[in-house]
Amino acid sequence: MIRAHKFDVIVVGAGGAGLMAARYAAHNPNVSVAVITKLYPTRSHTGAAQGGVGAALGNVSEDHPEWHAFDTVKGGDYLTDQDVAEAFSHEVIDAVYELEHMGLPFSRTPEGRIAQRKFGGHTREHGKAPVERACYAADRTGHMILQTLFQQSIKDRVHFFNEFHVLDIILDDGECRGVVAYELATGDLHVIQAKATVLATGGNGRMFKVTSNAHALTGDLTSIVWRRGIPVEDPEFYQFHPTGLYKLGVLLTEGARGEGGILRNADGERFMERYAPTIKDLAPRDMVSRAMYLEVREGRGCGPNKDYIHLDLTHIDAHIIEERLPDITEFARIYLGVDPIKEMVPIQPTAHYMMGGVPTTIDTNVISDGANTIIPGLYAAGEVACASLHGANRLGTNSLGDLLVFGRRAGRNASAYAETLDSFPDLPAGVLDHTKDIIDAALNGSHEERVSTIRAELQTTMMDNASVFRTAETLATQVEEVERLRERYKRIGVDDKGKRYNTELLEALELGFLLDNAQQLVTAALNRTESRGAHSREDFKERDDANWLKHTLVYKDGDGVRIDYKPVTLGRYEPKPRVY
Amino acid sequence: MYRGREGQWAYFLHRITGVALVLYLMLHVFDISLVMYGPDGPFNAFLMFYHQWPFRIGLVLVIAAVVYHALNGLRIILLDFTTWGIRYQRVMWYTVLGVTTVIGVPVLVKILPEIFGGA
Amino acid sequence: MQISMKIRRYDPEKDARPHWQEFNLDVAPTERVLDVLNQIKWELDGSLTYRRSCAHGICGSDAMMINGMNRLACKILVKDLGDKITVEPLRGLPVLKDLIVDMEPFFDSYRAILPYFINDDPPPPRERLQSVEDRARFDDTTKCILCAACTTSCPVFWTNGRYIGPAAIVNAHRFIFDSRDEGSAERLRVLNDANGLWRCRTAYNCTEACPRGIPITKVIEETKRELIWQRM
Amino acid sequence: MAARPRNLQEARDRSRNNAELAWWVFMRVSGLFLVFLVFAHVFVNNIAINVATVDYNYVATRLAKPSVKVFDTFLLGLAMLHGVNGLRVVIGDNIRRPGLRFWVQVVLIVVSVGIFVAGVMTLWAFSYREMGDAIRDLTSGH
Ligand SMILES: Cc1cc2nc3c(=O)[nH]c(=O)nc-3n(C[C@H](O)[C@H](O)[C@H](O)COP(=O)(O)OP(=O)(O)OC[C@H]3O[C@@H](n4cnc5c(N)ncnc54)[C@H](O)[C@@H]3O)c2cc1C
Ligand code: HEM
Ligand code: SF4
Ligand code: F3S
Ligand code: FES
Repeated sequence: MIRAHKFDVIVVGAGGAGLMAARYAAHNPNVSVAVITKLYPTRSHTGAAQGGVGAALGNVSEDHPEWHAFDTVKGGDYLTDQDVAEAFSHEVIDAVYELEHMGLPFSRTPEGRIAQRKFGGHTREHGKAPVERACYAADRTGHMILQTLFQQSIKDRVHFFNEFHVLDIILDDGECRGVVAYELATGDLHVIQAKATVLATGGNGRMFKVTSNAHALTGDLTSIVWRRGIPVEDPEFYQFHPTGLYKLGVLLTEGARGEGGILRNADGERFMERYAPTIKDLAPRDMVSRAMYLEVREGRGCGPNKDYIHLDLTHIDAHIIEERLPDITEFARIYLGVDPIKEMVPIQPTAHYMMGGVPTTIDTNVISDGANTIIPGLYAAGEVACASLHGANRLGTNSLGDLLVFGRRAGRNASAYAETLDSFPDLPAGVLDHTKDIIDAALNGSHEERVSTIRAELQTTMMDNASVFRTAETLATQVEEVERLRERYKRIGVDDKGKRYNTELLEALELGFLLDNAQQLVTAALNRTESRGAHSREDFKERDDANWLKHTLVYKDGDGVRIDYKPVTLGRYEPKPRVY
Repeated sequence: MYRGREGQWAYFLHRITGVALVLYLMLHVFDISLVMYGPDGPFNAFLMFYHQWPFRIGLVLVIAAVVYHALNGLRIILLDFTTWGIRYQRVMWYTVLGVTTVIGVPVLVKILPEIFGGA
Repeated sequence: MQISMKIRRYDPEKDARPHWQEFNLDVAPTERVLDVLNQIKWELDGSLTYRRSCAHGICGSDAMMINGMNRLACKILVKDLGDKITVEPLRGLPVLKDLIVDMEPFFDSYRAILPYFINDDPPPPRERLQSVEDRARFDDTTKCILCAACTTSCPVFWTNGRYIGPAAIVNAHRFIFDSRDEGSAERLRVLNDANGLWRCRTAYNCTEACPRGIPITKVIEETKRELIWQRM
Repeated sequence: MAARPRNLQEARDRSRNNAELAWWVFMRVSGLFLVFLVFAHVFVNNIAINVATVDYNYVATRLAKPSVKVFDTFLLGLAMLHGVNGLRVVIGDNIRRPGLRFWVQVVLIVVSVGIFVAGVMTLWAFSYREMGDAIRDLTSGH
């Protein structure tokens, strides 16, 4: 069955970015707003974020938005668009206060103000020493943000389409007219027409084997808009978080190091002293992950296979651990049977965050080329978007800030734009064709290949060839591997042919999206012959500002890809070598 | 069956005994009220009927139910009106069972011979 | 390790009524039940249906009854269960397919207690102040992930689906005891309903089921006392 | 399923009175009293004596004492209120069909009132025979 709906503004995704956008759009009483999400809103992965949201409130020690902007630019290895970083570092302060006014239960300082702690790469006076900038609520900051925003959406009576999976976006005349969604409960297709559409669908970490990301984070929209001709920006910059639980990838927040945790190799040595003498264990994630890889590679890994590193919290007061890091303590206890108060926790880098994504302007308008050509009616915010705040490497706590600041902008701008249109433009013919095709291909495919097998091979090979360290050789291998897997994907099928909650069908479609994401990532990574931020080429170890101080734009071109570039917006911070 | 723990069983038992007690109470008041027909009314006939041993065993169960229900009722009151009750709810339930037995045994010792020895 | 997993299956498109299906598999003892379900879905029977997302106990998707108790499939390991595992959908909510239940009644109760911050005074330019102690007062109840394990473990809820349920009370407590919030009178009024707070019979299953370790029964009792003091 | 309130106004309209709260408190207070009343009653009538010896005379003699009258009236009243309210809740929990639930509760209340009245009459030495006579007198017009 096919059903149609009309809303002035629709928001795809109900994580932090989506809920914030919906809230701001709904502030305008003249527009109708709906949120479409493939998970119940409170299941979104924003709820997994632990450490905090970075804002220069200065509650614990002196701090300024300018310092924050500098740290963001430097952390992003100067690929960050500096206008974005400056606007962000000022606006995020207000956004954090706004959350508090919505009732978010931040932890408190003895004076009753929002508590703040240290986090990787956040410093005072342009790199002198770590500064307490991460506003936190125990180690559940993301959970609190998600809950608080969901609570507000109940108060605002936002209309939700829960467990609706967006499978296509409707573009006509270079403008966005809405989306096509599949209703899990019934198998019905819905054409949801909108004057303005906000994308806020989060990341794509599930293309890697060891990841902190949820099963649902399959990069659906970075693939869907790409299939419709919109490029993806900087996909080669993918962040590996240093402290994932060994083998599982479940994240232990950087806050653990912010509270004094130390990384140790098999010899018990605090090896980060060698790699980042000033801020040691609190260096940015890309550097720490690389350092850990090198330690393992040089035979100083822990355990029987010498393949992991230890996170040492044992010297910290037990009640500080229980009070400020209760959740991660529990993760270690449950999943590894290790008690962080008494023992060191086995960890390894885990695939964590996509710096790139759907390219947008500073005002969250999605753009279709390097000349910043806006696609009217289409906005993006959160992890799926790339306004290039994070550049080549995101600083911890900047993503939650990103959701708030750009979620607000997206909601506000989308509703303002929707208000300017008097009526809903007509839909183009055949809006459902692509969706029906991909569903049909999965349902009635030859079933010679299993979705799970292809996915597992993708995840393993991506981990081996395109993770923390890369070379032309591994990347070329992986380009071919992804090519092969895409071929095999054409012969998949599913057991479940039913209409009700056919999660097998959707997993199959998600794998299709994931394969697109992998293709974007590996081709862009092979193309970029330098090392910058999270993109670390062993055959091109140096940053090359002369040739590569520019954003990658990856377009779909038939079955292959086409690469183009976009300049980086520079500002008051001159690119400098990045030492900590 | 849901694998609940002490609290669940305490609740089930409290409810079952409670219901059993009201039903018994109603029956009891009804048959006592038959005294209003006077000495040669139906009262004695009813009583003789109830003096058969299965009913008397039943009566013993009713007494047990009263004791359990009363003691567990006190446990519930402690949970509800003290701040520490919650911490000891399990211990208190075992105490309730224990005291019910402690009261029950002498009662049985007294009553059982009456049932099977006497009438 | 060799295990047998018995799953209660139901697909209303095909089955007249629910039935049990048994799978024998080889798994590592440190695997999560969710991993085992995934293994079945991915390798043996793609039509097995359940919700999941985060896989580490923070999103609340995969609460289900495992070996007779409500838990998150991603937060319980095979080695803690033994080699015989039974998996059923949550009780007291309509089953839509296999392990998926209709969560709407649950969220209705949640919405009923006005689960959002209420304070109509204009906010200060910076944060509202709150002491560390005042913040600690409701810390427990901020942890809820709305997984429904508690409500569907409550024997009162099984028989009386109108009971508002422990999860809603937990979330009411979250605001009632927040020193900054001013909506508690309204919330207590909702809880004072015939199917509200007073239906709780301190059965304790909720506390034992909560994957976030929230001392739910304690929280409910605190709320009862608060309601009595406010009303009398 | 009874609709739950979904917004402030609906919530305000709900639970206008404290009936449920009052019953809840009553259950606990009456429970406390009942502990003494019931235990004493059970001890005196079931444990201290052999139940098999109970007959019309035993009951009639006992009920003739004013102290027993007062004591048992309290016991009867509290136990009935406590028990019947308990049963009302149990019915509310276990009968799902609203119509049926309502009628079962009505029957419960009618029956309990009847039994309570019968109990009070017994305690305060009414006699069915005398009552019958009185009614006959009335209808025959003296
Ligand atoms: C374990 C972990 C810890 C983290 N800790 C921190 C931290 O301490 N500080 C920090 O700043 N950042 C942190 N991050 C990063 C940050 O949490 C995420 O980047 C951010 O939450 C992403 O939010 P989002 O709103 O963009 O998307 P998400 O919260 O991931 O939400 C995505 C939404 O999109 C919906 N969706 C997806 N695809 C579709 C589709 N096809 N159709 C319909 N709906 C769809 C989903 O249902 C969901 O509602 C952490 C990340 C992880 C994984
Ligand atoms: C002897 C002392 C008694 C005490 C201390 C006591 C205490 C209690 C308490 C506290 C409750 C409320 C339970 C709850 O809300 O969880 C209760 C319920 C109940 N009681 Fe009693 N009670 C006693 C005697 C009786 C008697 C004599 C009867 C029978 C007439 C009775 C019948 C019931 C019933 C039917 C319930 C409802 C059970 C439920 O809702 O689960 N009780 N009692
Ligand atoms: S209180 Fe606990 S069990 Fe209940 S919904 Fe919240 S997290 Fe789940
Ligand atoms: S299980 Fe139910 S009865 Fe109360 S203590 Fe928990 S809500
Ligand atoms: S999958 Fe998120 S709680 Fe289990």
